[in-house]
Amino acid sequence: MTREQRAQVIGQPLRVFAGLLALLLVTFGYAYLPGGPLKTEVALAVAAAKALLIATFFMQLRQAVWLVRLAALGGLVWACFLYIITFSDYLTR
Amino acid sequence: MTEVTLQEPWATAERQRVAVQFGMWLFLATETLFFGGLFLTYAVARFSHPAGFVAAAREAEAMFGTINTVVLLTSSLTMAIAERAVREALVPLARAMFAATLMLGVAFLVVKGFEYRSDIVKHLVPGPEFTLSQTGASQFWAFYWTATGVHACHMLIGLGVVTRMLLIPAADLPGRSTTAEGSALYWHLVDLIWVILYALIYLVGR
Amino acid sequence: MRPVEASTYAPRVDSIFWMLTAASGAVILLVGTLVLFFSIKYRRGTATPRGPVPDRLSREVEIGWTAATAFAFLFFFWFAAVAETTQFEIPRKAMEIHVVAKQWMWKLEHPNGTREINTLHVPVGVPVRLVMTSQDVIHSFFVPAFRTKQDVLPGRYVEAWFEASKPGTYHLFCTEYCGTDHSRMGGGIVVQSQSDFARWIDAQPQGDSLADQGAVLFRRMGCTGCHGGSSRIRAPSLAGVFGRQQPLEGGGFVTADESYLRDSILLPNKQVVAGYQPVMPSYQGVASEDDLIRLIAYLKSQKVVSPRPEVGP
Amino acid sequence: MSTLEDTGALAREPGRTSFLTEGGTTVRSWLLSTDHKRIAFLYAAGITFFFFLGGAAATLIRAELVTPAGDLLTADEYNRLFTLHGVIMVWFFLVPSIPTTLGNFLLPLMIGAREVAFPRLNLFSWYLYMGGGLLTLLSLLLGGVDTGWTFYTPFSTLYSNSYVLLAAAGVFVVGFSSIATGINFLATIHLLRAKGMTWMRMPLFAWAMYTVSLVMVLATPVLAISLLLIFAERAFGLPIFDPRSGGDPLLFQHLFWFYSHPAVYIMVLPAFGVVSEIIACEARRRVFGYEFMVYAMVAIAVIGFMVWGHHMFVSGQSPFASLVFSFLSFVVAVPSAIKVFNWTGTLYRGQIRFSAPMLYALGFVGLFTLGGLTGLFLASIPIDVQVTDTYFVVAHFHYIMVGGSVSAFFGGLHFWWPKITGRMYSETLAKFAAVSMFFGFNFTFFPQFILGYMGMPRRYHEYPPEFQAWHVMSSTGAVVLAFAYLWPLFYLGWSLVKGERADDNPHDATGLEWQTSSPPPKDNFAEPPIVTGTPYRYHAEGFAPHEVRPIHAPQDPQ
Repeated sequence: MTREQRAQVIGQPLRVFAGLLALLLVTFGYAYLPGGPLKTEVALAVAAAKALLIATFFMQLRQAVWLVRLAALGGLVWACFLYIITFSDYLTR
Repeated sequence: MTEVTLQEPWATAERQRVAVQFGMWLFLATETLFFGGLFLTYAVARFSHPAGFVAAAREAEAMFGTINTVVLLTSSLTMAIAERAVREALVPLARAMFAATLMLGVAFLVVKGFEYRSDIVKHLVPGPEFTLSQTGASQFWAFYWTATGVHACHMLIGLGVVTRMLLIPAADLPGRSTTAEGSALYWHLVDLIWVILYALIYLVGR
Repeated sequence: MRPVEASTYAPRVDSIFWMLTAASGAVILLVGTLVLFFSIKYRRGTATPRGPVPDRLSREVEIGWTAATAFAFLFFFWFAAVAETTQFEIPRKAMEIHVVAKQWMWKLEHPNGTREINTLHVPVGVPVRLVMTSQDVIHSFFVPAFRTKQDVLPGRYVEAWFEASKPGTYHLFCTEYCGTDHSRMGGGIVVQSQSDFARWIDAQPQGDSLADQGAVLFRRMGCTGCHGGSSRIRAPSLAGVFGRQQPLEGGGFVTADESYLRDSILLPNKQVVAGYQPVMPSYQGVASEDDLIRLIAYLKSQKVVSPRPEVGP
Repeated sequence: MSTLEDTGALAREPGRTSFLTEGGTTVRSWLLSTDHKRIAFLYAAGITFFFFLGGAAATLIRAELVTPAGDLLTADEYNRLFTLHGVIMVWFFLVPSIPTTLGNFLLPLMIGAREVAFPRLNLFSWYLYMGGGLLTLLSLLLGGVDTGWTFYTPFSTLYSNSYVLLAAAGVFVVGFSSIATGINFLATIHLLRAKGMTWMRMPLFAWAMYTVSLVMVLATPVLAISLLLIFAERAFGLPIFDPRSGGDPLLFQHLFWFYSHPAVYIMVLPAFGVVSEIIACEARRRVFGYEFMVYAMVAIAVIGFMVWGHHMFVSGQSPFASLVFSFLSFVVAVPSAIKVFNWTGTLYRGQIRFSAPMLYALGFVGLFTLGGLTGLFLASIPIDVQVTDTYFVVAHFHYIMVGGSVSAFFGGLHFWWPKITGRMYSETLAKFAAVSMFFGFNFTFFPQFILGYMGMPRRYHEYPPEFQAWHVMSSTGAVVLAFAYLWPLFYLGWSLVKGERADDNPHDATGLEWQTSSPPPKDNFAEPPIVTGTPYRYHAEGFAPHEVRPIHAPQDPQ
């Protein structure tokens, strides 16, 4: 195993993993902070950040071709159609 | 770069890799919409009965949830290393990492089993002897059992996928890097879904 | 062939229907004659000259009919949907009929306590407000002659209204599939002149009104224990509560309409009034739909005795 | 720059072997073949079986409705019958019909590819289809399901005592077959197009397969989750939609219709592709406004996901949401209207030949226009309040699905029959079938528009006597329609055995699929074709296709 192989195969994933653990600590800590405002929004934001980290590095979207990124984005965009228009019913009932 | 075994219609390894990534990500888009529909029931139930919903969420055991999140994040690490090792033809490291991912997956299910047992003992299953009476409580726990149950099924499929990677003979492993990439994408999705579930179930109303 | 127009709303719906029919007929005629004309003129073997269609012409024609169609459909949307919202605006002073749908029959109750099964007697020219709920699955209250249809959902009040304009008996159908006898769950709406209706309603057995039956239930179910005059437990006063803006615990306001009163009885701690604890027990399974109608009728009547002003928290 | 004639010659091999013989002729070789052409045949067998099963249910329904009283069947039998008709026809015939048979067979040929992107996934999708079919058949044999194909809660979860879970499991499984086909086609079109075939040189049938795959992949998962939530509530008692514990039955309707409206575009988009190909070839004209046809299909696929609430105008949805859905439903009607005008425009200055496929295609244009326009009625809220859940809606969606998709499927089947089977069918018998289908269809379903506006509710086993006249007319029409569907079985079956050999390009069409032999060899093309221009190089002057002016040099794809 050469030096740059070690960096590429183990080094990079380890750095991402450290980032993920840090985010986990942040979100866990903030949830148990008594009286913190916007509890749910922060929890969701940090979860989205962790999801983004996993998707771009572990799932290699960073160096994927545009076609693959579009497929990844497609699911989210269509899910937004479902949420936004369904809540146009619930919010105005 | 070792010579990747080519499936039927593909002329070059590069095209095949893009095809497998594209096909896999389309499948992950369907999973996003699948769990998106499931989380819609969470959003609507929480919107309709905020007080009872959040109170019921406090009953969930955050310890089990956090342990499981750490377990799954580690399994994502080992899966990522395994997939990169296959592409670099480091077969012993790859197989060790696949085995580690398998162990972590089983560990996740074991921890989940303990959590389910304690939930059942505390009568948190919506039904005749459901303890919480606030409106929205049974909605939260209906979501809890459905979502974690469906996620556990996806975890079982993931264990099957990793076992399949382990069953490939060591000599052929370097040629199957696109299969390894597909399996890794699926595993990372299962972890990604859990990251969101963790925030929705365990961090609410603390 | 056309269904009879028996409500004030029916002619307006029919005018939109005939306008859309005319427009569709025109489009079908246009497409039909064009296809027929081209088929005859340009069928294989005829000598008519045929050059290539210049690109510039086809692009202008294309953009032309795209814009025309888009504009026409937007006009239809305005004319058919936006301009016609009377169905959603329920008149203030309307005769209130409580409808309870259950698997395979309709129970209809007049304010003065008269109960009817599968038929409803209404006077001509009086707007009628239907407050409907279901005891089991989703049904749908459909009177073709009035052009009104409204799904009836379990666990919630839905409202619809009509004003009959022609005496007669009209079909009532259930139009949301609800099981074995879905097609037998119909009935009739009997529209009478004002005098006939008055004579009919008086001839009905004189039970006491919904509000009076509600007062009896209010005591029997123990509501007076907290909401009554001599209660020590802190509970919001219910005198004249109907229609009032209630401040909610954790901010926000809600108008105390039938739906809020119903939710407060069945799911009490869903929207708790500001300054009070969620201690009220749920009456889910205790109060049936009929009881709820009577309790709410009682709360809406002005006969609720207000408790003496409470001592501080 | 090779003109069309050369590539045709290259593809034809001596000795006329084809995919029917090359991959082995044992049943095992067919059942385990990953050749997209053989999988198309396997699907065709499944599709035909389920079409006639659903059709039998339809004839029984029409027979029952001849008399106002429910005397042929009991109420329960009738309820299970119309549910069977709905579930089988929607998920086991209409959704898969064109994409899995004509699409599987022709898509690789049309874009010059040797095979679909994931051949094994293609075979696996057929087994998923048959597995789902068996589960649904099992639920039928054990006693049937009586919730309607819409599975509305709380009836399907709390009050129905029929085999809801088995039927839901069957549909859940067949949903994955639909997703697998969609993923396969998207990868094939993106990555396996021939040299020189840029996106704007793809035939419209290939564009139809692209847009239908987009909708299949992005809509079906939401159907899967709504069925799974029914499973969770009915089997495990988890009160997701149960109104007694604060759940909302409308939430199920939102999830169900988020799939089921795009599903009707899954059924009609392939028909657009087939009709564009037939009309262009039989009228010997380039398709009028090719780009607008492509943009229209993409617009339908995308906006189709935002209009589902027009199924819920009377369901208790908020008035504001009803207005939003009504507006979006009028917007999504515009691309369909554009397509109808473009088909009519393609006939202008053509050399129109009225072969059987052309009769089916022109029938489609007529019936789809009427179906689409009645869609406008249903998009406007006051009219929808009167006609939803009545026979007006039944007539509307049958005009588009049966009058539209099924006649386009038959048209495509006839148009590409020589290419698929290498045999010619009898043209006069086929024309007779097409004409009798058109009249039988109108005779069956037009009276239902009138019934609908008069207030005849759907799914009724008994009805007031004043509706009987129209029902009798509709039922007699159904007899003619049944005949028109059974008739092709005979002469197409006959052509398989006794039909004369078809040459490679009987219609003188210009698609890539016509440049290889019929039936095509196992690897489609002896040597991958190079595309040099737009797919529709027809011109009215002569019969044979020839270039009007030199097309620019071939570029590298993408």
